[in-house]
Amino acid sequence: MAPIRRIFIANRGEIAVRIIRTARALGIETVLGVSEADRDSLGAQLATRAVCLGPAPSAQSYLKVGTVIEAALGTGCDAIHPGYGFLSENKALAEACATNNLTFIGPTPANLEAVGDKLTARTHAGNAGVPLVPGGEAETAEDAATLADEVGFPMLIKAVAGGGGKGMKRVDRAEDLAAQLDLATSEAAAAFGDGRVYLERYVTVGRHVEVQIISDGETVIHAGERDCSVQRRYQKVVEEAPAPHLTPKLRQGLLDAAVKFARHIGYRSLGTVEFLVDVEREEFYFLEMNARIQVEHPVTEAITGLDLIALQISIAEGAPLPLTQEDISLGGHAIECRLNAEDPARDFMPSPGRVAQAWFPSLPGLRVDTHMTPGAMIPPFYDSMVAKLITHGETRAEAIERMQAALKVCALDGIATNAPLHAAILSDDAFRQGGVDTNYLPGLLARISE
Amino acid sequence: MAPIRRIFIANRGEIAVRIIRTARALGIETVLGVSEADRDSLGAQLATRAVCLGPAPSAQSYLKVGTVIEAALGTGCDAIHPGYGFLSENKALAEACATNNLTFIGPTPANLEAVGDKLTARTHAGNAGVPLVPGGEAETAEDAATLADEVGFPMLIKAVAGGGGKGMKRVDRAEDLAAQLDLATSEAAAAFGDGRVYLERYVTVGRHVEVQIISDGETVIHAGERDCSVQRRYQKVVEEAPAPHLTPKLRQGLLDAAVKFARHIGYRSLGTVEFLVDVEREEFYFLEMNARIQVEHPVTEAITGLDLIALQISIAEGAPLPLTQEDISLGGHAIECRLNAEDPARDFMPSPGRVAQAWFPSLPGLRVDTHMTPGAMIPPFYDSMVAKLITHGETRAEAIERMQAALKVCALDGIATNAPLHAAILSDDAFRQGGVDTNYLPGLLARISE
Amino acid sequence: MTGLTRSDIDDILRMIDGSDFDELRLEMGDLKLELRRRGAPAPTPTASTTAPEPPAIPATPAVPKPAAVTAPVVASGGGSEVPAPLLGTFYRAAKPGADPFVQVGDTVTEDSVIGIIEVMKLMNSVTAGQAGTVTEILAENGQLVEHGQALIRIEPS
Amino acid sequence: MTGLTRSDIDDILRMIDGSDFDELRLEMGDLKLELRRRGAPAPTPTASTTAPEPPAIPATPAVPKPAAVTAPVVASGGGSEVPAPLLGTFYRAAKPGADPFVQVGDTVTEDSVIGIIEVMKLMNSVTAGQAGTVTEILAENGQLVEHGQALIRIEPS
Repeated sequence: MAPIRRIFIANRGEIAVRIIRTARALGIETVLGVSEADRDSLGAQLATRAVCLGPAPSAQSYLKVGTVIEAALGTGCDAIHPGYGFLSENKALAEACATNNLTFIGPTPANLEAVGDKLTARTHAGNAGVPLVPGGEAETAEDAATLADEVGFPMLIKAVAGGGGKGMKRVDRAEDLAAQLDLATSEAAAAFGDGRVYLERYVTVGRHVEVQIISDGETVIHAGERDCSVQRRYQKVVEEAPAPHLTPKLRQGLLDAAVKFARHIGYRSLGTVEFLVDVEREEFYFLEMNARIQVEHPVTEAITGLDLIALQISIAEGAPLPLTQEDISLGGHAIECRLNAEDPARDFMPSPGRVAQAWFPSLPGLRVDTHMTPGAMIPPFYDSMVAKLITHGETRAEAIERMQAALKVCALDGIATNAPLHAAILSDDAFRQGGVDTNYLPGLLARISE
Repeated sequence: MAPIRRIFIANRGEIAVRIIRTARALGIETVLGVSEADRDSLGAQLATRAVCLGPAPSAQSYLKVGTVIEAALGTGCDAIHPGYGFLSENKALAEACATNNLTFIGPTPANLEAVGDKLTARTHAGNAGVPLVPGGEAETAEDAATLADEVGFPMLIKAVAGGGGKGMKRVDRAEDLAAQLDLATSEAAAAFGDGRVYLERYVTVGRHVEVQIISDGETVIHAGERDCSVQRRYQKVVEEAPAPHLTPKLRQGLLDAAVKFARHIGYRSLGTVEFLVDVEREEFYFLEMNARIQVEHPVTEAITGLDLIALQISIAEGAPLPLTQEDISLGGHAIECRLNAEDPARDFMPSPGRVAQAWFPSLPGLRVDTHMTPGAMIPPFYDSMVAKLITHGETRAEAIERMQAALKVCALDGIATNAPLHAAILSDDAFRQGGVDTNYLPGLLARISE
Repeated sequence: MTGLTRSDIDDILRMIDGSDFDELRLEMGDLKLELRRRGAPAPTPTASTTAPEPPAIPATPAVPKPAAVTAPVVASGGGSEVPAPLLGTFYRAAKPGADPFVQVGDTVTEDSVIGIIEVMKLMNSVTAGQAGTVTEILAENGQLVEHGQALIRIEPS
Repeated sequence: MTGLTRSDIDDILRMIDGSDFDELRLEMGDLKLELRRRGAPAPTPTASTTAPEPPAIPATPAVPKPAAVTAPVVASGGGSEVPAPLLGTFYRAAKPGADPFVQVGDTVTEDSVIGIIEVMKLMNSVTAGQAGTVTEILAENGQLVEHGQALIRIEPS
């Protein structure tokens, strides 16, 4: 494939800015498709050109495959970068790129099919010999009840087409199963246009650990793991790399399983294999694979020194991987805090509005990925994440200390943010000790609110 | 002395913002004294409070000792940080601080006296056994002629009270001496209110290398050297640390001489001893000592990991140095490019005005110190430096590569800047080889303009 | 009058957008500009001097409608602009070689088709939305138009 | 034409943004500019229901004079403000216990001393700069005043 010269970015917010950053470094032009609400966003200012896709609601702009393709073709782009969320794992977009001679900066349509449907992904994982949480599909309440008999409560209902916690329901008792199944089904249908759900055993004490995969379709390597156990309502809040306190055996098991899975499905591009880790039993289970750049990719970049977006572009261009597993060396420890425009004092209500001040000075070991500028408008239509603070240190303690300094020094005023929550997490003993599980943050929030 | 709780910042621009950064990290409040032209500056927005000192011209605002003291007292500050330039080496300010019970974050009045007058500083250097360029004071053309007979041409005329290249004149022939002396005298009088000048042998092939001194008045240590040879009209353009290609003996000689000089005058605070280095002969000469934080301090911070402003504040509080010479370890290489609002295409004419875009994303190893924001106004009254890009790498080559990426990716639009000059320097073979002398940049400019 | 250009107005809009104001009224010679933020209460017609009385002053050509405040392209030199209802390729005629739907000077009604926007082989006809006379064709045939981009200008009848 | 340029409007917006003003109306020859801050009450004061003032051509009570435009604090409730000519400590009287130079209701001439600003033991007297009646004392006795800060308000005679 020819080198990419102009990328259409089918996304918004900080990830659009992140992609522009690497494109500028590579000398590649960018066209950003924006909704009406994002006309004045930083990404629109920084891109070589911005075109308006449609009105503010995503369904009328960011999610319209045909409009995105048309806009990319009409502006002379030769590739589309879908970012994360929106159309990033949409097979129709990847296919439309292929038929329109556009390079899709992501995996193949077949890859997307293999992991987009979570039940299919489970089957692949099973075939690849990767451990799975006991469970399966349930079309009816009867199916679900039968499954529950095999697997036992508590159970977790998940959307087959899902992600981001939407359509996820925990069920503790048999008598709640039917109602929760209905709820999950309709949530899934609303969120993904696909109401299918499946059930898994709910592992009560688990950590969320994921492995960064880089593959050109021939060579599959990993760039270490990330721990994303600090979650609120299935949304990641703090991520870090490497995962603290894993035994070498457990870590190697995770890395090997991820590579094995990616190889099994012939994966090509960046991707992330997510696992639920039962640290006490030294066991882990395949959750899903995300076939895109991940929000938390900067912590991996910090400890590896890689530019993952540059690699993703290079793979899409058809270039063989410029590095082997041996070239990946991990150094130090990195932490990411997602700054959201939401008010912890009001049950994390989103707080869109105009930013008065946005100042993120260069502090030692700090990286900030953001689309915030003084006077920027945070529209109420999209995700509330407005900045990612990433600190890197020689040790985990240093990374934490640097993040605490960043939270003290940086300014994001005019809107409420979850910065106080991050400060509370970073000064909490359990977090500082490292290795908390996914129950940690709800517990901390309960303790704080007491 | 008691801990400082509220600092009055008697400066502007990027250094005001830099001081605020560390003050925020330390939990110290700041009051920024601004001129009318700087009311809306980033520093004014970020400081705990800003007060207007007077009209835009520095002489009516930033340079008024009485007004600064009054403003500091009236806003309840317990200390004054003078930054660099303006009143930073003004003995009257340091003394007025003492009589008004304000902590001057800088050296003692006696220190300022010892180095403020360059002839006095020369005498101290001589007494301390630090090598000097042959030369001396010249009140009349006759004095100068006698001196010239001893020292030989070319000679350099310098202002006794000077700095920043003002009042500096090179004289190549005896017949030009009297006229240049007059010129230098009147320039010095205009710039410093003190027309006294002195003459030195002009060392034609020399490098400008300076040593960072940190002293609590008891313990005097250094934090390595910086090379600032890339100059245009005696103004530093690119700085780096460490200085490339010095023999261990020459480097140690410089470091020892700087510490010896600082000890000799009982220096207390941060300071920088500047030397002219004759690399071929492995010789060096004392130039002067700057008794303040230096513009280029970030390259030293990059390779040492220190926060020099925090140390400066801690010393001013009367705390003993928290580290010894053995605690200072140098790692990697750092380069600083001074981005000026000036137009290289128009003989570096200043280009004040409104900034359309200011975007300095977090790139690996990049630090940016700036007061620029989208929409910021660059007033025509002050220094044209608007941002400092600092890159750090494991090697000098990596630092250069990272700076080249930064120049490609960052955006500072709406005004002309010298960014193209920096790009030219960074890709020039002689600079990349390292160790250029002060003639280098004029030569490069001549080659470019051909 | 030579005063404000369209890009000036764009700039003013952006400025107002970034400020805390809900409303701007500007009269310069024969130009009157009124801006009101969407959702801002309509101004109580109090001040005798500047209250715009639609019946009294029939032709306020340079005054954008409230909706135009958030539209990407606002009126500039008289007349109203017909914005693209969606992003796609704009065609002035039903097929290559055919006569354009409208020409400068044509009279249109609200329902007159003024062009076609193609998105992924789907053809969407665009209507004038108001009656009047076509004074200018702004978008190029066969080129990409953004959502909201001005296609033609109409002098309302 | 002599009206405002775009950058004038830009400057005005910025200025007003940083002020305590909720509303601005400006008339210059054939130019009229009105600004109202978000959330500010609708413009009732000048010509509305209860205003006993003659609703003739507004005598521009709320319009700051050009000089006040560059001052950090501009007129907010009518009258002109006397700005501090320099930063220092403001004193209303010649010495502690003495009568203040001016009180509300006093009539002043251009040269009337209205206070003293002390900078490093140097006393600088401040004059009214215009004739009129003192309507308000704005700066506190013995407190720091910034360069340009409003000291008193005068209703010009």
